[in-house]
Amino acid sequence: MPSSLLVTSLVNTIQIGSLYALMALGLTLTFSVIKLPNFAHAEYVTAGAYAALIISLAGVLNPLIIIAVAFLVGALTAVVSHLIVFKPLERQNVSLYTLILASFAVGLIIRYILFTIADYFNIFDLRIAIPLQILFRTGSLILTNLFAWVAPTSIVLVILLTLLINRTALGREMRALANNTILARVIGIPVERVKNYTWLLVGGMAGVAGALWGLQSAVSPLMGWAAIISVFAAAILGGLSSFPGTILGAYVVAFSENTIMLFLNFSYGVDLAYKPAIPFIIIIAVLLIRPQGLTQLLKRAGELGR
Amino acid sequence: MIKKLVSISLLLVMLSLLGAGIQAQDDIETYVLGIPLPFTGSFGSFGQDFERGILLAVSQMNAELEAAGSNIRFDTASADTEQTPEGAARALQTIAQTTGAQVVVGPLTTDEVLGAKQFADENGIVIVAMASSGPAASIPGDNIYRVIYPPDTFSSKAFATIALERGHENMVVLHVDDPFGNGMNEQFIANFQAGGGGEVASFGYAPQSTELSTEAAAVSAALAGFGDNAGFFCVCFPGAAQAFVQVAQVDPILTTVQWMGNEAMTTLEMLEDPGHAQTLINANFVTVSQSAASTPLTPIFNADFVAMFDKEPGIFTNYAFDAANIAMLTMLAAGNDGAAVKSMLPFISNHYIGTTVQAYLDDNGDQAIASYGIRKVSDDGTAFEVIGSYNGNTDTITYN
Amino acid sequence: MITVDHLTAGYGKLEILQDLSLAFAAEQFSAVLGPNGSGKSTLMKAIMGLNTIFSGSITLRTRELIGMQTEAISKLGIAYVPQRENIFTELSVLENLQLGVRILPRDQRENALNELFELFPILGRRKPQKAGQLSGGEHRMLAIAIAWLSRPTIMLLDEPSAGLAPAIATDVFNILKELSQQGITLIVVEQNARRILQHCDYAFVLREGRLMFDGSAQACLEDEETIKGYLGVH
Amino acid sequence: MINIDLGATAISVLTLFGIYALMSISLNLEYGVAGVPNFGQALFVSIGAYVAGVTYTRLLPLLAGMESVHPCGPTMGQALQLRSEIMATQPVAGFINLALTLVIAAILSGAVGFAVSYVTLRLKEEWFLALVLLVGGETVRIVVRGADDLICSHNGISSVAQPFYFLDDVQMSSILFMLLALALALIAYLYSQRLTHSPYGRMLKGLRENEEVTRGLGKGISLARAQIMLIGSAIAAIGGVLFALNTGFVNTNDYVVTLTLDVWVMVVLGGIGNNRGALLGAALIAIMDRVTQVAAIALNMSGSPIEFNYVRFIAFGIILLLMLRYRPAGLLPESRLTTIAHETAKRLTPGKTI
Repeated sequence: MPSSLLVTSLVNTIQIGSLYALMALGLTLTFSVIKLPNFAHAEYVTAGAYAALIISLAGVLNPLIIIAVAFLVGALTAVVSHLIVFKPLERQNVSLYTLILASFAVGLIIRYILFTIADYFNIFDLRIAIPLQILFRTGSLILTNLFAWVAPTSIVLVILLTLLINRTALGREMRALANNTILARVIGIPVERVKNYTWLLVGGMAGVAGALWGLQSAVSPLMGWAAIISVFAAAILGGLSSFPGTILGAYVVAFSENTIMLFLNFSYGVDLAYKPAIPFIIIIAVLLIRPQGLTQLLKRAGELGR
Repeated sequence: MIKKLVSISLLLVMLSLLGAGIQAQDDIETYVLGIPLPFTGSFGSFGQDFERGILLAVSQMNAELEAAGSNIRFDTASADTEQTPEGAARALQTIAQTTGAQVVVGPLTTDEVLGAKQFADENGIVIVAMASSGPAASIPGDNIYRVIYPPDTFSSKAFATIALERGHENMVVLHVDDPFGNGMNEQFIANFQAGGGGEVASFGYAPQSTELSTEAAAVSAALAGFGDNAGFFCVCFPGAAQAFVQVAQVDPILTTVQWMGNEAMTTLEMLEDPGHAQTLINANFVTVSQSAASTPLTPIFNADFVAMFDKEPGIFTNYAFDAANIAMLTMLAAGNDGAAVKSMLPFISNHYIGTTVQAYLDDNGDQAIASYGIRKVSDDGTAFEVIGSYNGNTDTITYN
Repeated sequence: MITVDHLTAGYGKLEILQDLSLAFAAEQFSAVLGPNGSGKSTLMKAIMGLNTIFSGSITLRTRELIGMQTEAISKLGIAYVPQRENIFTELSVLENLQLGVRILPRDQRENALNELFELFPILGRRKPQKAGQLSGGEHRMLAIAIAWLSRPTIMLLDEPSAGLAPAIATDVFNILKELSQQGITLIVVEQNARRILQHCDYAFVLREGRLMFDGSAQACLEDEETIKGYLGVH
Repeated sequence: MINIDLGATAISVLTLFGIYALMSISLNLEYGVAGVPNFGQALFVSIGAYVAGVTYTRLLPLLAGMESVHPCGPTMGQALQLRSEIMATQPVAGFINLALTLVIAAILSGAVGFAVSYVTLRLKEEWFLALVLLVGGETVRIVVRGADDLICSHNGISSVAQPFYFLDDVQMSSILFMLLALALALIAYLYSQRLTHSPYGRMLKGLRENEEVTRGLGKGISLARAQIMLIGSAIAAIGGVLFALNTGFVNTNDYVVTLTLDVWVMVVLGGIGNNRGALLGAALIAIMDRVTQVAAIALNMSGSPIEFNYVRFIAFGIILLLMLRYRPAGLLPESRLTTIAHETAKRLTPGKTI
């Protein structure tokens, strides 16, 4: 594999991995705090992307405003789906599979609402067109302002979220809820309020991921749905419970889809069209062989570091 | 109990819907044109657009029939194929059993056409497909007619000829990994090498991809590996094409080579981003497309479309328009009867000139005339303009 | 203080408590005794709103608890220490305690924590440690501490001494006595009947979801039939 | 102009009902009875379809002495013509072909299902199996899509005609095919009724209610579950064979997650754990599909400006959510656990307040 390709693919890994991290952290948070493997998560991404696209088409090209709007719309979609669907279902103590099915149904509804909107405005496959500038160029490596928006924004948000979870009272309550729901209720943690905030964060982050995705690619009603398996793979690599594990998992998935895929293509002629199979294989392998994901690995590394 | 429930509810539903149908006037005879197309899924926007093209044709035809005092009118019945073969079969079944339609215009892809084939053949329903070009559906004697759009054997040859003419020794192909993309790729390689071309490196991308940075990196590296005199050929659908250009526009290799691309890449959305348009201009991007082969009717169609729907027609919309006209003309001649339409359609089609070209069918019921336009991005980057034509039957390129 | 009236409760479709009526008096140390499966834990969970109630009522003074959310019940000053999974194992000891005081006004939290470390000095030393790594005794102390920190008027404890070494169990009973002396109403489920009866004021004996005995601890200890028949000999 | 052909509609909808019923009965056995969350229904259905794709294009020509049959290559037309001739002249050959296809599909898919159920034992949480199967189904699909010879990769294989296709009378052939689908569904239904109400089925149901007990019991239970998975997967594959024959075309694009979800919706709508519920769910989906399509056509013809094809999916999602919320046990709820199951559950948890 040519070295220039290696460099490009590593840059892509950082970029895509950061986006996966944004989405997968939300998924991990939903799973651990809300106890829901939420397949509608993909649609919060798409909703954020369309919100961003629509305001960009309306002439707003300031990335910060675009990102803020995407956050709000993603968060709104998530909170509404919680209040209307998931909360009442949880109250009824339905089985996990009912919740999974409900999350598919919520995803379907949001997806086709977005289809209706996209069809109405005729906005399929469009990019959020902030002008492109080249910031840095050396040999085969070119960094644009899009890279400067996508990767750092994701990374900053991931850091902020991690701080929020580890350092604030709300984060402590979220972790308490994730660790032991019954005890959390027993000691009087306002479970519903914490859950609402969780959904807000989860949806907002997904929305931002959608906007950033739309900056570097194209927005379509199926974009979130197409990425959801990769995002699940990242969350599963984190054991669906560990935040550092999930972030690492996101980069591992992105690395496999970019660098490893290209290596397999150039060295063994594996067709790039097999790329979607990579997260599948990661999921199956992790669940069968290391269901705790990368958490143990991280812990061991942490202990060695001490 | 269940059976009873099933049959009763079925009956009730049918009866209530039947009520809606008894409003037709006695002296007017209505022929129904079925429209099985993917309205949902990733080709949903294509489906919607094609449907508009067909509706335009039907409304024009009805106006003419009325003016001429004919007692025949056309109506349409569209059903969603959900972009799956089995969905296409169900859509066709529903259309036929609900409206008695004998002729349908659609479905879109070769998968869907083949999915609908068994039911169509068994029940004598004629499928007039406007855009399917995969070789798998080139079957003699069946009820499938693929008018307007010729099989990709021709366009792949055109692309190979252009590549050779441009002096490319080697080529890199990025193609969607579906029957269309693979077929185009294979035939392109065969034609390119038969004409004296060298090595071709091909990369398939998964059809559902929304992000093509990996693929762009691979294409760029392969081009670098070939050195000078290598060219690039993209066989991509609009969404993927957008995503690809977005990454490629800053790639040091991809911005220095010449590009070719399939017809689906020439949507106006591709040019909406000035950076993308400039990239395509710099890359000397050309496409070989049936839709560019215009007749005097093409601008009229465009104007009528805008007048009716208040938006520009899509890249393939006039194929649907022409296919619908061929279907309706045949029905006017043969009556609302599948078997008669099947036997008569090649004759009508051979005498039809629409917004693209004449639809002359071969033994498989596929378009046999391959007359393409060659297009590039206009200098101001706002539109695609015709710079020449390719005659697939004589394999000759003529530049304006 | 807490009155249970004709209560039938259980899990899912399963009924465990059958038409149970009893009352816990204020500022008293009550023990709930009975063999395995007699419904002791079910009673505690029913008070906290953690399981299925089929019929009956539970009132705190005059307030009906059935139908209230667990979080709201805990705000009324009832603290509950489950038998298992009674601490946040993934959080640090300090974080566990911070969650315990979160219900108090901001300015009292610091004080409450300092007081706590006097009562449980060992927890002060373990502050930064992950709670899941504590020893059995420390674990139990932490669980009681979390509940106590919210300054409850009533504490429900489910088998606080189960599985502990005798010396540590003694520590736990001493703490219970201390809590009782602070004026907290204690309701304790225990397997070790003889032991708890030496500390508590009042006892209830359940069997198969029904009340078999209630009376002072002294009376219970003297009632050999109850001891042998329902509590086993210890 | 709406002019519904009631007879033909009834035949198509009933055929579809028979095919869906096989799938829903299969899932109901697996999830409703044994508690195995099979989110890979599309995988087992597709196994049946792929087998049909292979046998229907190769078996008879090979048996008739054609030396090599390559359905994706140039000898294809020849092979298909030979097959058609044999089927038309010797109906028995057609039935042998059908029978062999069903048997091979059932065995192959059953074996995969049996193997998969053992995977559960390795998983940390039970719902992971749902994910493994969901993703496993897609992986197999991608692999088959890339495999050149099996069903001609992404092109798919056509002319997998239904077995009565060669009768001159189209209506008769479709009625016969409908009867075949209904008969197979009926057999599957009766069989699964017997299984559900056997002591063995009741035990599994009882255990389904109590996960901790299931874990404690170990081997016996996993074998019982594996057997149910074997039977369930075999039934799904038979559904898959009919699904392929009904369309006449086998292409990987049909066996996607949506198919799995449809089957789940059938079972949840009908009533989890109740075979009659599974039938009702299958009927509702078969009917609803047709009714919404017809409604879309009717609305379209009346010049309605709404794009009903999107609304159709939104409505489907809303109906599903309303059902989950207000009729979580389905339209035909499972009868309360029988005494035996209850006793089993109780006996196995002595003195434990679950």
